[in-house]
Amino acid sequence: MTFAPALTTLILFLAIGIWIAAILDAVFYRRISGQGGVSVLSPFYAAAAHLSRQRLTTEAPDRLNWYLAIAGYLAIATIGLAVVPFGPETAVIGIKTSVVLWGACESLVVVLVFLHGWSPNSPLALIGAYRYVAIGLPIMLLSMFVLIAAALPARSLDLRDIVASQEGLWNIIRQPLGLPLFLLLGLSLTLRGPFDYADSADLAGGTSVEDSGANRAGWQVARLAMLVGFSAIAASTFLGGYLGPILPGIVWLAIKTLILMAVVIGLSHLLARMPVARMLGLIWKFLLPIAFVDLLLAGLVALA
Amino acid sequence: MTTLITIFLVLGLSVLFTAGLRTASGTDLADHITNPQQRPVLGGSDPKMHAWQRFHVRYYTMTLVFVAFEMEMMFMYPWAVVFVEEGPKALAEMGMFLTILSVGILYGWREGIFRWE
Amino acid sequence: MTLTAILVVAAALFGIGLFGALSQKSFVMLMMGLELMLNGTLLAAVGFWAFTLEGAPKGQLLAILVMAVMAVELAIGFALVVAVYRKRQADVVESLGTLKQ
Amino acid sequence: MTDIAFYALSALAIWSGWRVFRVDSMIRATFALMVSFICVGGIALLMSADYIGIATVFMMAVEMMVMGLFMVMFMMNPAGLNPMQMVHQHRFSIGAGIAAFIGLTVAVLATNLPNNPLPAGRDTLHDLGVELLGGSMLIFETAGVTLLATMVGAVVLSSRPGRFGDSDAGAVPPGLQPGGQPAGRKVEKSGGHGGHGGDSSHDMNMKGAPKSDDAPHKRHGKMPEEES
Amino acid sequence: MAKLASQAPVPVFVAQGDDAPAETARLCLNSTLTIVETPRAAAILLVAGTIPASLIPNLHRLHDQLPHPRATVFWQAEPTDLLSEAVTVRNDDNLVSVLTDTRSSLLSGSHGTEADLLPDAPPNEWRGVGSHGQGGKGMMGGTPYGRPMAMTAADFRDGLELDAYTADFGPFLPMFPPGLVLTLTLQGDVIQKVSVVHLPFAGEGNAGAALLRLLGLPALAKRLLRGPSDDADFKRLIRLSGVRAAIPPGLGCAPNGSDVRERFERLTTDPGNPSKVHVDGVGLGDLLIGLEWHEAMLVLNSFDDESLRAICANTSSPELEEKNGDSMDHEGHAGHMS
Repeated sequence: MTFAPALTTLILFLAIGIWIAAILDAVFYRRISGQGGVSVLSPFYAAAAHLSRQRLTTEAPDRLNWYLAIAGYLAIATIGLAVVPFGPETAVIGIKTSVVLWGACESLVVVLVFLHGWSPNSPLALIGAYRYVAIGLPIMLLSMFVLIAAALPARSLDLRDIVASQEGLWNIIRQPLGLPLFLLLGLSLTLRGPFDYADSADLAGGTSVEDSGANRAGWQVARLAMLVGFSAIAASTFLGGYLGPILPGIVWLAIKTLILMAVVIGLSHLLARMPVARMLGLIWKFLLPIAFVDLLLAGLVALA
Repeated sequence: MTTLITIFLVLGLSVLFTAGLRTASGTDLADHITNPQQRPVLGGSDPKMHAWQRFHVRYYTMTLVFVAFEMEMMFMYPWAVVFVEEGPKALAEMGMFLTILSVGILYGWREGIFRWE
Repeated sequence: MTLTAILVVAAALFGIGLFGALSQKSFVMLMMGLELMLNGTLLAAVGFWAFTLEGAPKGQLLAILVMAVMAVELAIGFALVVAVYRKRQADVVESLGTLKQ
Repeated sequence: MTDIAFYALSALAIWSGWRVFRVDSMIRATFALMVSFICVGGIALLMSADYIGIATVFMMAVEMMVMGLFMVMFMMNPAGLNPMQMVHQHRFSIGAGIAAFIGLTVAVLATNLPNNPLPAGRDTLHDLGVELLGGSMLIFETAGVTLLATMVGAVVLSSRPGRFGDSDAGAVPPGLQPGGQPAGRKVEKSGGHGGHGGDSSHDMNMKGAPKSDDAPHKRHGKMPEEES
Repeated sequence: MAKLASQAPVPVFVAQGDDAPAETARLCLNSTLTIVETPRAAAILLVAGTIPASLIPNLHRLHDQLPHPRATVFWQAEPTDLLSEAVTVRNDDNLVSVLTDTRSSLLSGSHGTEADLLPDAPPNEWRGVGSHGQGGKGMMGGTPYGRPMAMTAADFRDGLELDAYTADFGPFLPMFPPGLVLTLTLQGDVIQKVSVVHLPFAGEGNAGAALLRLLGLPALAKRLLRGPSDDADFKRLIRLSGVRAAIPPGLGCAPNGSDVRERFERLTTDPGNPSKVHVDGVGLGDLLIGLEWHEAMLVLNSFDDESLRAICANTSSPELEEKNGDSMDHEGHAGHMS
């Protein structure tokens, strides 16, 4: 695949992914709360409704950072998706260190969510921003350990090699603790459910409490884009990405991405959120040792 | 090089998309935001002061430990690439490295840095 | 892109960092200056590694160590700031000088 | 193409580095520094130093986030709502900065530097891994010990509950002027450059001092040095 | 665009007044509406029940925070003087259709958007003052952009004197019991001082659903509001969600030993019949001070209305606080030094 078609595929994948993610989210929400069905066009209706309203700002906000936080979050999600191989040897960003690039994306997400909460100069948004940093930083450690454990058998930090190394056996079997830990990171990156410390209900919407109109639409789109990007990365790392019989690789990737998206959304509606101090302790005292064990086991398996 | 071009392209497209959203949302009063509209949300109350402040972060010691601990990633990435060919030696060396760093975390735990100070 | 150009850019970053480190009153801003100086150093290290060492791994290791120095500087620096602020409620450079009393 | 990218990234790196000391908002300053780091990472990417370049972005984004937290915590007026320069020895610093730049540049230009760029696509990461586990094993483990020392040091210095009681026991906030009110309490006194910090000389003697509210008035320390 | 937008659920922000219709809490079950968390996301401000005179300025401030185009609907309430043009609904049955119609006519432009109720003036005059015309003086002084900056205060937790943010919160915050207005002093996200400005309204409580929403389980909250919770499926979902692990043990402990966790169990298993918590002599200060924001919200929403009113009544009122304010400051300072 040459560059231009690859980029087009990427954008199409992302756009359709965002649309499906929005519908999935509504479906899960309604199923659990016991309400009726969802129209497949509902994401467009919601977007139009947002865009029909005025975009407000606050007193003396940091306008530039407000704008850059929303645009940047979307960009980071897209860059994350760009390192995912759509087929053998075809990733839009094909470099030897794509796992590190994804790590950089994760850390930039923390920065951008913080900026989004900082820029409106509003108390509730500010609390949300600071709280997110407390969880967003340490949760990255888990994902790094898990990704490194996935890189061991591939002998490479290239996501293309990691997918190729799963030809015989998917990483989810080689490294059973990996995917659950990685999904927690996904919840945190997409500001969802138990890890939604930025935009949560106890802050009336947290960092997005002041977002109206186009800003709100942009932020929601970016969150869903991040969900797509994350799910595609997770599908490539643990579920063999594009590998699969008969169907073309990209279809397999799409199916696996969809499954993981559904899992993340389901978890986000079904798991309770704990106060942030408790979560901080949980990550360092309980989840981090589990990540150590995961790495050790993966190392032993790779050597065996 | 392609990496950089792609990243720049994606950045540019995202900025354009966000700008597009802003232009697409046009109401008659879009550009005029009045003072009462700008008041930060406090459920109907009037804030007395700016929210921007010397914000009392409650987990600052954790972030310092985190920055030091995270440096280990820089060593772990190259280690992961050669792990299989170096074999048990690699496992032992990284095990030692991580054990050393874990002592720091255990010390921090003992001092209570993972609480809300 | 030549090594000379890279080193000139590194020198510029170093110069700005030095200006910041010397001129800023606040300790945290001083640390920004130091970080910027290390940024220049990092660029120079990578430049030398790429253009003269033919990719010898030692050069990369040097760059990693520069980053480790930044992390250590940041952690210890801010821990000091917290300790000083707790005692003095101030964060300016001069208040550090009186710590030894 | 590579040249254009290099010059663009260099210009952005230097400009954002300069902005760090020119913007009023601490958050903007911190993230301007982050942009500078990201640009250096991009330049490293151009030199085929893939790992170092991207890892720079990765590490620096995190470090600048932490730095931002502390900047906001400890700077007065963190958002720059009242624009204010907090500088001293300004001329000297500019001179020193320019002198350093010119000196280094002349040195660079005077030296006959080799110019054999690294071929793209070389697996430098693998070499680094072998080096880490082989020749430079000691450096690697020493780094571990250094980081441990850093972690312990940071915890000891910054966390409050220590083994010997709270670390701030016996401290009082300093006055704005010798014998003045504690800093940061009164609006009308906190203006101006030297409007913060100040008298801070005899704090360590305070453990035995009378525990009364007007303790700051009794102290006659040295004049604050930074009344510029 | 307007056509597409009118297909979406109507975004409504609910401002609950005294004796609001019992149906208010269950409005979110209607799929043609979305009950939003912030006025910034709403097109319609729904005022349910009577707003007491003392809170009418708050209602007006809230009204002005909605983005254009916006409209107000009064439900079983008299419109305030400034909002006399607004739509009023007395009959329960047609509320939803009125809301939908109002939104459609807002989008089509046949119902003009409501103008601001408050004068378009900054909270403090600032333009032209200060070296950059930003309204400030020196480092921290003045009122840059119309408001003063936060000033430092002692902190009882870790001894760092950083800025304390004081503001009134409520009465129309979705995570506060309706009607409650608190003056909170925060350092970071930890509550340092609390006083009650306005008591919460008496009424049928929905604390169980509120707690579920705060715990990040809005779908289950809806399910609880929907009706009989002896449904085994619901119980299983609650158990699986790990709520018990999520609420810290001993949080918000009342004198009779009931904590949030225990009250949550009762509220979700038997929402119709909350047994009273023994709250003699307990004020909000005892419960909230020192808690992080999320924990504080959990505690606040874990009481039935009657107990919460009793607790708020036990809390010192702002006038009292003002009198004691100075001496308390002294004490705090001396304590910090010793």
